[in-house]
Amino acid sequence: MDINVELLLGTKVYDANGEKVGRIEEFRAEQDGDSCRVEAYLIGASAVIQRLSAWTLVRPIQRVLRSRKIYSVFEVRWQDMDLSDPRRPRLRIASKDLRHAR
Amino acid sequence: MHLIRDVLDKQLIDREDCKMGRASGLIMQLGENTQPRVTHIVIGGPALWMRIRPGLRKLSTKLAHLWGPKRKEPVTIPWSRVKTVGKDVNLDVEAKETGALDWELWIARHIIERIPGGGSKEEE
Amino acid sequence: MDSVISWLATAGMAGRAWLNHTTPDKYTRQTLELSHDSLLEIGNGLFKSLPAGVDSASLDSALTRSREHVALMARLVDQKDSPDFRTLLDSLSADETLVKQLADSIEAKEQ
Amino acid sequence: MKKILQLTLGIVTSVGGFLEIGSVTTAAQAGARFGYQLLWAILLGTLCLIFLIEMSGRLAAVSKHTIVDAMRERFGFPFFFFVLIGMVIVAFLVLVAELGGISFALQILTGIRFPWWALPVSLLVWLLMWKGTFSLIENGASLLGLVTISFVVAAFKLGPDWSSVGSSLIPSLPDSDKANYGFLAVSILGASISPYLMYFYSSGAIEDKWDRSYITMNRIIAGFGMTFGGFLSMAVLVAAALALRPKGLQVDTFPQAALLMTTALPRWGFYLFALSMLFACFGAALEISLAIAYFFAQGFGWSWSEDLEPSQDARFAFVYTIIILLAAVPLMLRVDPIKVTMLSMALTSASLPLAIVPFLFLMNDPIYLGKHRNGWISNAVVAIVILISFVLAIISIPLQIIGG
Repeated sequence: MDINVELLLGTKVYDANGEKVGRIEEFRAEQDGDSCRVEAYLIGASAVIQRLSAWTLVRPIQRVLRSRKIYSVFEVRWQDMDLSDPRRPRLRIASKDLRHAR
Repeated sequence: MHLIRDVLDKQLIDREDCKMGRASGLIMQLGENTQPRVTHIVIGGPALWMRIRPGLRKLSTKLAHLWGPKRKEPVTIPWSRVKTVGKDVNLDVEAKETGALDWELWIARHIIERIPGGGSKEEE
Repeated sequence: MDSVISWLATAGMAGRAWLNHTTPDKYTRQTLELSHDSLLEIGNGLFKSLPAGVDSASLDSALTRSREHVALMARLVDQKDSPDFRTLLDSLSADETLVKQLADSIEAKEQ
Repeated sequence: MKKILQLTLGIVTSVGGFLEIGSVTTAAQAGARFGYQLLWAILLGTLCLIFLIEMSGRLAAVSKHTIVDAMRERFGFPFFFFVLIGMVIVAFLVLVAELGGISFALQILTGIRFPWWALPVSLLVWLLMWKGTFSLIENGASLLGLVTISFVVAAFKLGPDWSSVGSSLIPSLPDSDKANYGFLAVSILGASISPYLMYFYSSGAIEDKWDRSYITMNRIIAGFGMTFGGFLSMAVLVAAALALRPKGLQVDTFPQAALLMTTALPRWGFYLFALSMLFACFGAALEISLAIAYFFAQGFGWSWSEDLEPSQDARFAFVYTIIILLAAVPLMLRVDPIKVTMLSMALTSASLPLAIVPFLFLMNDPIYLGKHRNGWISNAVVAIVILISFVLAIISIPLQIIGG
């Protein structure tokens, strides 16, 4: 089954028991010989900062505001993501055992 | 490598360092429970307008058929052709053969070369 | 009122510049005609919005007189006739001062 | 030696971009109506522009990507497309105003009305882009643009009172007619911080094949070039304040503005004004058409360069050909260039945030700029400019209606 990566961008992801986790904002992949394996999906607001490569801008502001909230990036391994219906991606695990990418 | 930040919308450069448009989309192949792989880079209009409003795909393909180079399916480059992913994405392809430059050649031949001083495509 | 004074000043300045031979004839004629048309257009609109008790009769006469002067000057440019042009220019500046006084009196009434 | 020639990029960007029908009309109107009081707006616009132009040049020199390349690559196609629509509409209106400026300059010189000049002028601008190279445009426009120094000569000859000129560099509110004052301030800022200048400058840095060694040169060019442009605008304002204001002459049409220097430089004033407008607007028309074509080409990844033959960058050449010919149409239909100018200045202010916000992200991007990222000073300036641009965006439309 073929999916358009750019259309997956920004779609909401729900975990195994239907809880909203966040939006897909980035895909981590590895070059493997002639092809490119998708390793993990990055979900959450600060994944956007990753995409804009704006950490050098955001980190000082974060230090000034001393806010912890920004750290909500989830790195979902490809095995835990069920993309059978690209419009409603679902996790195969509950959101609490997701580990933080940071 | 981050797909969106490092590949999507990046400038595509062919073997002879000539610009051939930007990556409008990426196609990911999903097996039953095999690891997903990015198989193709998509270039060209329809994929772009899809990202603004899905309904625009039909409209843009219809418009493209009214005039200009007749091309059915969008231009896709197999990922195996990707040489390096840096500030730009370098591809081991010949730009003209991939069809990415159809519009460029069509406008060059039908409009630009008709105007005096427009210069001419030496190869043709 | 400001735009009336502005167009009168435009006509005056264009006239003086033409007298010292620093501007082309066609430009001067076109600018004088433009000033005349604008004065006509603004003039009509002006009387509707005048506050009561203002001596509108003398304002109206001053405006029409200055418009005629500008029109005459525009025609004179083609005949390269400086002396008459100079007298018209002086009477135009007289109109200008009169209109300015009327404007000040209107402003005084408005406060 | 080559780097001194590069100084021309700064001068052309500023003379062509900064000093054009928008900045001259708004400065003349401000001077004629409020005397020196709006000088601060030109100063503020110039300072913001110096930083934004320096950053555009630095990004291009270090990363070999222009602002538009980076904007598409970082923010994705939908955001890019949104900015493209906004920017093309506003820049097109300014282009129409520039062609109007050139046609009007020819009208006051020859007496033939401006609609007749619209098409020949736009064909001449097109011909220069079609056949000319980037350095020809760059050096030609800046040399011709030097005639605009006559504004400075006129301002000095009218003998301004320097203490009040200095004191009006601090913002102050007039006692009467605040709406029009606000509208003129917004228009002056819109005329000076015009986005097409940044797109042209960063593309120019690539056309001139700048690299990291040009960073300090870039600062000098941005600083000197924009100050040169800002200084000229101030001269126009001062000249209007001294020559037109005492007579109560307000600049509502182009022929009125043409009288600006007739008293200060009796013999040549009128002709110098016409020539200054002719060359400054010509340089600006070139810059805007190229900026729009660069925007399309870089955004969609086509090949682009003024030094290539049109057939080698067909879509790039196609875009500027269509744009420049379309821009002549409104003038042929007798649309008044001054009205178009004022509208385009207000719309520039209204769409400013779209052009400035990306700067904050792009100039802090380690991948593009590495250690040449923004220091805290430049970031602070960008933050202030973003604040100003949002304020401008909010008040420009209502002010256009009330004060315009």
